[in-house]
Amino acid sequence: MKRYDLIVVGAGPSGLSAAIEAARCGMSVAVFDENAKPGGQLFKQIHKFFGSKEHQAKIRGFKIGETLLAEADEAGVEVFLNATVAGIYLDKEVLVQIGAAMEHFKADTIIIATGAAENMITFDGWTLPGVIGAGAAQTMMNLYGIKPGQRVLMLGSGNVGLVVSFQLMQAGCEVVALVDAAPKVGGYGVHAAKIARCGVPFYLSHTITKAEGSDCVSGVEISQVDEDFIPIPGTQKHFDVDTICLAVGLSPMSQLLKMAGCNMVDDPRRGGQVPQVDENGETSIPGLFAAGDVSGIEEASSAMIKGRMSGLAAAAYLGFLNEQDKDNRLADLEVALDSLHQGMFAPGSKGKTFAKTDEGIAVSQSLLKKGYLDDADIERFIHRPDQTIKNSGIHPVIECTQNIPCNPCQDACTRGCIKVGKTITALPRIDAANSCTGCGMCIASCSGQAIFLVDEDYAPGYASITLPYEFLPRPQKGELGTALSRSGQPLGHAEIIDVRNAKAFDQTTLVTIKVPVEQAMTARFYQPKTNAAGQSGKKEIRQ
Amino acid sequence: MNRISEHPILGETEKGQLVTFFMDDKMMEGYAGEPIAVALKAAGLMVHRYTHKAHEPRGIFCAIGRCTDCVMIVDGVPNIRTCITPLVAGMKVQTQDGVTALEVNK
Amino acid sequence: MSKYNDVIIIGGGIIGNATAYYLAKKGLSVTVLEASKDIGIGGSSRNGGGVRQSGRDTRELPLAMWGIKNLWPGLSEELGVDVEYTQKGNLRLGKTAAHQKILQGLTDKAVSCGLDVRMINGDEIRAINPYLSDEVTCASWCPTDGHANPLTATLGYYKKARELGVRFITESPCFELRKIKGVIRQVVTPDAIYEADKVLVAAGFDSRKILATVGIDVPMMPLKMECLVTEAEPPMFLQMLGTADADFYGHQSKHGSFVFGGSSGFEHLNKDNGSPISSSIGASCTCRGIIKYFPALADAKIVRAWAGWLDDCADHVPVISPVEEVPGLYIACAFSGHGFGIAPAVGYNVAEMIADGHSTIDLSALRYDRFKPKQ
Amino acid sequence: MKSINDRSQDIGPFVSQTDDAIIICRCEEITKGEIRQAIHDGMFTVNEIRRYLRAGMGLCQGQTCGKLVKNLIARELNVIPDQLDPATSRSPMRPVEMKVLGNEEVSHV
Repeated sequence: MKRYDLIVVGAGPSGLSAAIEAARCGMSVAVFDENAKPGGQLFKQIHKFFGSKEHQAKIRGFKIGETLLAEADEAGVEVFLNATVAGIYLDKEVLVQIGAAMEHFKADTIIIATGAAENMITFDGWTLPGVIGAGAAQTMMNLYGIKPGQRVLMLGSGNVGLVVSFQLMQAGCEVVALVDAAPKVGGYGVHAAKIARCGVPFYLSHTITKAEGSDCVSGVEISQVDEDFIPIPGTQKHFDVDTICLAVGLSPMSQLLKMAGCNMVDDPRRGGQVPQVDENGETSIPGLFAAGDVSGIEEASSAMIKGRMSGLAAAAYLGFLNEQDKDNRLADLEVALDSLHQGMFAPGSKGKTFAKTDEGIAVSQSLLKKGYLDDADIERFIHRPDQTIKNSGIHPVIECTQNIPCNPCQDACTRGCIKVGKTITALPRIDAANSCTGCGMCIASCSGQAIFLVDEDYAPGYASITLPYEFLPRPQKGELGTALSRSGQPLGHAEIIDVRNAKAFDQTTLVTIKVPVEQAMTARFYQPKTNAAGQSGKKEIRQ
Repeated sequence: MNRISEHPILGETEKGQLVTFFMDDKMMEGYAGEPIAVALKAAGLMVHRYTHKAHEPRGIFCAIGRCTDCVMIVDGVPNIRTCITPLVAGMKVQTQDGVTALEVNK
Repeated sequence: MSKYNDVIIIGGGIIGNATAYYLAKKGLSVTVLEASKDIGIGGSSRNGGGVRQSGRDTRELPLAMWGIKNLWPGLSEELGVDVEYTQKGNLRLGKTAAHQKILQGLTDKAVSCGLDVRMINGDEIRAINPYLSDEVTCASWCPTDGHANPLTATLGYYKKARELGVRFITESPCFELRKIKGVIRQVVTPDAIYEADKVLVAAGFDSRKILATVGIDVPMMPLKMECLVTEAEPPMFLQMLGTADADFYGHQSKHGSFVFGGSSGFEHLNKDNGSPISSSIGASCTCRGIIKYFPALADAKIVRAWAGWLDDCADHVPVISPVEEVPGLYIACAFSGHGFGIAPAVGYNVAEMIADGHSTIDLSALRYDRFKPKQ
Repeated sequence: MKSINDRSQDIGPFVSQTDDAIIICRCEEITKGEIRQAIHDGMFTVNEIRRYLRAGMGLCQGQTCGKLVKNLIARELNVIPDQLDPATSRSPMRPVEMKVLGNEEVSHV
């Protein structure tokens, strides 16, 4: 029987990372993935990643996927696609469906990296065509170039719900509302702000009570919920939609581990049924590892590090790596993982409420309730004691108000205007002593699209605002449109005075608008006359 | 109208050859190699099947081959997960009714 | 909460549940102790659902015939749960002269016990089941055989017994049986000691180690068997099927799915990790067996495969017996892979044995002390 | 921690709820009301619910409804969901045609 030193199940971020490390140690490695395309969720993640350089921050998920595939190829990893693992049996035997045959393989070590499956919630009509998982929406738009629908309601304000809402608009769909039963936004505030300024209304403490339609979705009814998440009669609101998108969390897809006989535990903090593992992902069965979401829901950056750790541990298990090298390399990875596991969204912070940031600033309640910062928040975060901000000449304004692990803005500014420091969850700080040249690298490097360049002295009575723009059609210089506030409200006319596309910006267009100077700190988005972001017409109808 | 002609980040989607296939005896077009469900979605078709017990409509739900809601009869074989089954020129796709084909002429 | 009962049953499988139900109907207080977390987790929920008389040993045939006549037809109504009993006959299929010989032997024995079973040829077989391949040349045909749903039958007895006041305690494995003053009295579990005048051991293969605590042995070994089930298919046929070669057995359920068991020839050698895990070869082998007989099922999709342990007796026939040397102790185990079809009859007759001291069907041929070495 | 091992424990009467008609198991079309009734019939585990009602036994093998069923049981029995085991994991992990499953190839070195 064909035997590999390592068989990896799942060619996502974690599985590929594991395979690469193991193969680089000299192991023969096969990766099986049931999908036609490798990369797992990476190829559906078209946003720029958070973290720092070592976590491949500011690089878009699908590009990280391309890099991983190239590295795997170079390291000699055999990746089998359309290869569905039917089961894992005794003696580390793996039965795989490849095309029209079932093939038996053996391995000396196995790493299960099957990822996660979407959770679902039920409501009247949830089985109607048009009710889909957020993952389904991502797959349709980002892998196959098809719109999931024209008018979409998103349920779930975690990072998946927020990111997919933005992606829906990028694909040309209209997002009519973002709904969550929780009383506050679950995901990163910067992700929420990105969609709020496009005009998407947030309905927190609301849930879907009915999907309407006979053969497919034609509308949706939401209701406010009480503290026990029970819908309150009389609070129903109706939206005409053709698609309802559910983003209500993920569960580890751990069935293979269970079948293989690993000790399993039910751990709500890790997302459900997960294997008992040591710090390198080794299960109760020696030589059988679990890496990535399958052993606890996190995000792709952590999954990649955990995959590398399991790959190295598997190499050490079979003597391809000596103990000292293993310890050294694992220690480095642990530091990298630790730096991601800090701040308000760290796995250990689940369920906690933060009143203040690490810097001692009261967090924005508006961001948590409506998805955008209000004027008082801006005052508090911009004019805070630890940063000096100019109000003349071009300078960055950073609207990053939560402690999340991310620091590319610091590296992006060659002038030293932006400081994050060693702890990457610290809020970026502006040092006005150094002069901004307006290069825009900070804007393009900010995965949360939370940096703007403002020049209050652009012209008498007018300010210029440079903002990140990732929609089509890209605005043209000289074009006239509408300036939108952080909540997506029209503020008045805006003229495009500059449009910059550079390779270094990586598909983020830097659009500079001219607005009356009093809007310098309120205008944060641009809406063309013939709208691209899919949100056209809606505001006119709604107001 | 459901196809994204150009995407701000991804540019143009790579597509296979434009082919024809049959959907309940109606001729349709799609790109070879894309999932059957994608070709149907592009044409605006939402209902893939009707359930056995309650005769309720179902369509795409997970789009990754897991939930089995999007199954249809493909070339005579029922319960084919259309979201992960590549489109081939000349394929015969039928709306599933329970575990058999829906009578479309009725 | 009283730990005393008239009867304690060790084992929450279909035998234990059915006996509990019939005892409760007679007004006895009963507690059922189940070792695992789930009711009916052993062979009761892992078998192919056959409700057959044909192919059985003559010692258990009367029980099978009585149950099919008296209990199965009304069981769904009695339990208030659809047990999907379908009495449309059993075909035991053969392809070769050797198969013909095996089938003929079984048929002759059953006929001598008064069962309506006969040999039929290829054309007759395909008149009954047109999906069978031309390779099938002979079969035994018993029109009064059939099949049922082992899951709902097992849980149906549980539900009904529970309604009648039977206590079921899960995660309560029996460590030890204890006699007090010469008679059976106590059942020791990790959490409690239960007391009763009478104890029935119906714990499948585990019965052997439980019985050993009072010095009783039933000569049986665990044997791992594998089954699989397909997606729902349009209705094709209603008979229960088996083969002379034992490549597979099974039926199409009311749901439309096909439930098949099969053998790879390695059952007695299979290893496990403490739970009955499927082997890497079992389901594939069964599929090949099925396709040879039913080419039309080649495209049917398998959605689930599982394995289970048989309590395979030295002579492949169950032990259903009082144990006079340990007064108050009763045994119903070692069903050797064909207990489901006779389970209602076993439950009914064992309940009589326990409550009344005698049963409708003479079970003396199934005694625990029947095993004799070579002379 | 409250035990579910005593199957005679009082879990209160079955009281119908307004959303009992909602489908929980999409494949086998099993409703919330049916599952709740089954719990009151004594089915206290995910495996028992599966076997009694076929919830989670359809084409997708409970991949969508597994967690929903578990939460329903937990709520009805007033225990925390983590206390309940999910259904047993079985091969094959995805539906596979008999002719494919039977077409074994032992890969050679």
